[in-house]
Amino acid sequence: MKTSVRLSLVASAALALTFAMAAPHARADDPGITPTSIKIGMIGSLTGPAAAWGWPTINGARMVYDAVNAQGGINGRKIELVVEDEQCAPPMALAAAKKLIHRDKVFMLHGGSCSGSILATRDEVLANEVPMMILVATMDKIVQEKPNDYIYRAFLPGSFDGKIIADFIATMPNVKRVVVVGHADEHAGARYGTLTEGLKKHGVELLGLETIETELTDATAQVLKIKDAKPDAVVLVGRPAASAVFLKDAHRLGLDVPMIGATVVDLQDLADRIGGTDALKNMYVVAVYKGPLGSEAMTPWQEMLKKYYPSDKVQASSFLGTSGALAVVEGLKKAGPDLTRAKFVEAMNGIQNLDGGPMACSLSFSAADHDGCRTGVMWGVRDGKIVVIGDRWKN
Amino acid sequence: MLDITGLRAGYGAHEVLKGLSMRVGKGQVVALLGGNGAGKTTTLSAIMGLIPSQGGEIAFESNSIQGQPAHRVFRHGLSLVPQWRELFTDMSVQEHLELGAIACASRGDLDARVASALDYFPELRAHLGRRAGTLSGGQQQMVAIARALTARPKLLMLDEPSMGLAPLVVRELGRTIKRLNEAGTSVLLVEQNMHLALGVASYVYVIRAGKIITHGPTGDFHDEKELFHSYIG
Amino acid sequence: MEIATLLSVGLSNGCLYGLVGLGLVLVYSSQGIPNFAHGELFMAGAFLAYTAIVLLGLPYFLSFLIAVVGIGLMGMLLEWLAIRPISLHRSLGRASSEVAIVLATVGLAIVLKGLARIPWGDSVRNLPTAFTTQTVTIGGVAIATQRLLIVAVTLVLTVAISVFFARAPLGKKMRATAQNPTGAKLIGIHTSNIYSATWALAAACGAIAGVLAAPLIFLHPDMGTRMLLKGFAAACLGGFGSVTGVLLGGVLMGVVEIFAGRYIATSMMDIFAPIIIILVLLFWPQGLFGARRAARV
Amino acid sequence: MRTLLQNNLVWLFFAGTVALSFTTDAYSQYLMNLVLVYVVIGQGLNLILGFAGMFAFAHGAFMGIGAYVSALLTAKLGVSLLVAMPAAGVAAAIVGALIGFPALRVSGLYLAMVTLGFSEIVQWGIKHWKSVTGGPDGVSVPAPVLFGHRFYGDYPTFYIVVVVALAMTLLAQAIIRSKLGRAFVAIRDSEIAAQCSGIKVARTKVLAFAISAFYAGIGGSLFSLTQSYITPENFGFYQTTLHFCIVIVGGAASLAGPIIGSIILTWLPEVLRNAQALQEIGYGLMLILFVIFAPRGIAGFLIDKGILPRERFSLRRPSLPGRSRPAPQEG
Repeated sequence: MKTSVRLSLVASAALALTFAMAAPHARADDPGITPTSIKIGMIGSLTGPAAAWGWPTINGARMVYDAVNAQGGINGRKIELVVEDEQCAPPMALAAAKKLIHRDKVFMLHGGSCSGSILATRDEVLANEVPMMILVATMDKIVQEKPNDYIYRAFLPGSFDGKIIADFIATMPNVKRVVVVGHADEHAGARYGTLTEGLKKHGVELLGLETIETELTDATAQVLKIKDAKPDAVVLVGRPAASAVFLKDAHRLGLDVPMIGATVVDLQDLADRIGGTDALKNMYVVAVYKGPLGSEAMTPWQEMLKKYYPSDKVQASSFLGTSGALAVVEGLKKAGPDLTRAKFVEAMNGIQNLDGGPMACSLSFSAADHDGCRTGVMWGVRDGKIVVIGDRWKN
Repeated sequence: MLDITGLRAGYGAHEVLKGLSMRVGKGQVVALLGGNGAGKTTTLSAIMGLIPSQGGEIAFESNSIQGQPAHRVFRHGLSLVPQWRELFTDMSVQEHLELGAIACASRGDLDARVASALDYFPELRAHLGRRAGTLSGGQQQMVAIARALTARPKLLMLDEPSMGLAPLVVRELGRTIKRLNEAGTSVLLVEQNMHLALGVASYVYVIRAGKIITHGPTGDFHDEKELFHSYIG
Repeated sequence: MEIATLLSVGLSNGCLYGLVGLGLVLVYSSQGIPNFAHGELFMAGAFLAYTAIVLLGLPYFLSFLIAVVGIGLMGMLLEWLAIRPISLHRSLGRASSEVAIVLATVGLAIVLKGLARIPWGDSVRNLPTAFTTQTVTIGGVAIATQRLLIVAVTLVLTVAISVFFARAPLGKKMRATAQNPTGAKLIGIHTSNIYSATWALAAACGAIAGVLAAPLIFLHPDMGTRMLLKGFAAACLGGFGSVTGVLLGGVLMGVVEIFAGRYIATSMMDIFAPIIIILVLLFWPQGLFGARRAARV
Repeated sequence: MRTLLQNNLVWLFFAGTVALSFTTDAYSQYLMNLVLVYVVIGQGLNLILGFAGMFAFAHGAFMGIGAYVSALLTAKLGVSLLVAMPAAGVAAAIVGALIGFPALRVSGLYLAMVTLGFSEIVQWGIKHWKSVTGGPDGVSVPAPVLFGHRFYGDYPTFYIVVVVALAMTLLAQAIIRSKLGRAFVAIRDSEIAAQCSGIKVARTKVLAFAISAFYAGIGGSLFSLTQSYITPENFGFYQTTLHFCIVIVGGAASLAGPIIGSIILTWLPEVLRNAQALQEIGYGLMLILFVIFAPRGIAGFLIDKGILPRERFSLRRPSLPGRSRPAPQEG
């Protein structure tokens, strides 16, 4: 008898455990909306291998919502955020999205630092007709694959990056042969397609693709191999640390052709890592911001971050999510006081030439095109200083 | 000097010693005889602290050493030369001798300790540089005993030292044990080789199924055959 | 010229692999387990040095020392907290075996990585090099001073550790314990303390590699994962036995890797370590450098 | 009553999941699907680790092979899931058998490292064989169409997953109780003794690897259905660690162990969502605590307490695979 009591206890505990995962589901007409609040779910890599892109980018977006709330919110509604971790792992990201959509019943989502994991949530988001603003994931097909009526992006997607680089190279005198150096990950993969296409279109010969590890300790083999190929320029599609290692070794081994970096890296950050701009003399980088950190254009945003998140380090990745939040705020404002998801989507599709905040681009969305940011700026190093070279290579 | 009363020990749930009592007096050579599986090695392992004992009492020079780990038991002056010798195969004979005294407080007289150990086994002098793994069985046994001797134990416990050795070597071993004893070391000898045991021991215990079934001065055990049958059962 | 450049880099990378591998070999030969948390000790060493140099502003070599000693103590603590309880169970005949310890080291690796993310997960960090001069030119080959330091430290350390094992009482006790724990107990060696000391020494080796490598790469909680595989490969080549064997294994690994990357395909460099591990363990389980496997019964 | 319950716990578990599926929201249902996926993989790892006593550190890779074979067959060639899923299992099993051959040459921890190296190579292969696998971009998995019905969403997927998971669990039970299962245990306890009693050790070992990999392959195929999108990053060392946690925490060498482990390890990270730093550390800590304090896992504890039935195959002594030590010698 005693054991059977114990047994039923255990059985009910097991059931309760599983029930804890379950919850009664009731459908609200306007999920996530009350007269005084709008609930937005944020997903980011707060822990795990991409944690460096987690809190910095989230807080860069969050500060915009904080500022809006400080001014009384949008149409009387304050923005309420629920932040979930995805650990850069697709199953976790999918769980986070499902939790936010079905359990927390958010009005919309804003998130995604890892392309791979946010891609896993795509079907779920579209099937539930939840508007979503991408945080920093650059892979094209997250937004550009059809059908997509709900997912938006407000910063430069990877493919534009590749195209801008190709166009830039086409305008460089005497550059006919280039080598591409980069990782074998989805981050770099997003760029290779348009890059090779663009180079082909401009009649620039692509000599080869050299792989670097994300945890590169040394690039001697790659640099020597590239020197052997005698390219006129090198395209570098690497994460900051690996790029720094590559550039340092290229400098040491006398590979002094022009190098063009993707948006993944930031010149100031590279200079900090390498310790000086010597190795960057011939380096150009596609930049997304209006100016380098500390420049006049960036000051208000840096101030804003310091105000709301004083313990955050101001770094190149800090403001990547800011333009997305600005677009969301604009969409919510335009959607009017009787907010619904459909109205919000309609409002988003109507946004034209909205200032991208820290971003160099202005944001324009349409029903057919949800990638709102298409302009990148070329930065380079002149006399040890980072200067803006121009933006005429935009789309 | 060594007093064991009601010792119970074994491996996990399997109890091998079921209340074993025996003693070794100062300056004595005591033999513990018994068949396979009687609990001879278990007794030595329990004394030495290699396995935990589950009951009873082990005292050495009136101090309880029960429950102490091997390295603590060692410091009381007990050394065990195990059945499988447990040499360091890749280390030289010289290193073995030095290692024997490595845990002793006074290592200033290391050379003297090594030299006096070698006095018992002059044959080893020729092999000081050789790795223990390359020595013959008899030489390995010598290294094992010599290693124990450099610690200058008060009580030396030998677990079947004759195992696998040629008769001539066994006879030599018997003489060495006697010399050791004359130099003041007490010896607890565990053996299946009755001839050797009765030749050197002054007192004999017979163990069967984890208990002492009979004991007495060696003189009481004239008939080896009878003694043999007593523990084979 | 090009060959010389490749060699110089391959050699210094190999020294790092060798150092990491050495830590693995020390623990393996004493307890018969591969320490999956070793990469995280490498990482922790780099971060401790970072804390000392960048956050506390201490001089480089003092910070180096702090990192090595600190991580050594940490290795000891880990052994005491996570490994010893399992070995105690084992000696009681109660639990499992080495696999339990292996899984514990896997657990430790995850925990250490997770802990490192709390303060340092938000961005990548930089450790300054030991010398302000970045490169020197020797015979027309530009070599990073940090790489020279790596080779020098590794050589000194290898000699020091070899001497330590041959001469020092603690080194002899460690060897004795590794070869025969029962025999060691019988001559009064407190084997548990020896395991702690072994972990401390192994962790210190990992920390040294971490501090040396950090200026060349970057500081990140995941930085140890790749290094662990390369250290394993070095240890396999060296036969999991001798100090010089693992160093030679590391150097071979570093040199072959860089030449393969240069002359075959750079994408190969990522996969070299696991291939070496598989080939060596399957076909030359004694390793290439004839090191005797530490005898453990 | 008690024995009736006890003897049908497996059935009860699956019946319970079906009953609960009527009350869940999509989020809970997704987690429940994941639990069932990990039950399949856990049973497979348990067969080789808990029963056959071999240390295979490659189930993330086997799972990846299964997921990719199934996803590519359905997405690119339009093959029915009814064919693609067994194909995924078989593909993983073939590779598993190939990895099993080294197991005849090296054992214990060397085997762990060989299998670990192998799983690195598989991940690298998936990443770099772009023309087939899509490289780091991954593959999106179409919703399967079975018997004219499109199984899209968490609830329809659940019906596929629960049926397969139940079938695989029953198969595991059958294997464990068969001659083969006894051969596994015999090899684990003593290879020499097993050989003496006429067991073909080499063949049994390779078979153990193949069967275990088959489970992981099927699990991978199911996993791809729950995710609808897969990338190489899914199937790395971290994944393998998760499988080990499932078996160790749940309890090795017991049929109930992987089920308990899967529930806990899917549920716990979700509970810890708000304690972000703990999420990652949680796995590691749990692994350490269990191997130290409860090496037989939760199932072992429940069996000792008489709550779970002591199965014919369950162990008297706690045991994990490893180097067998010679029994202490008696004098």
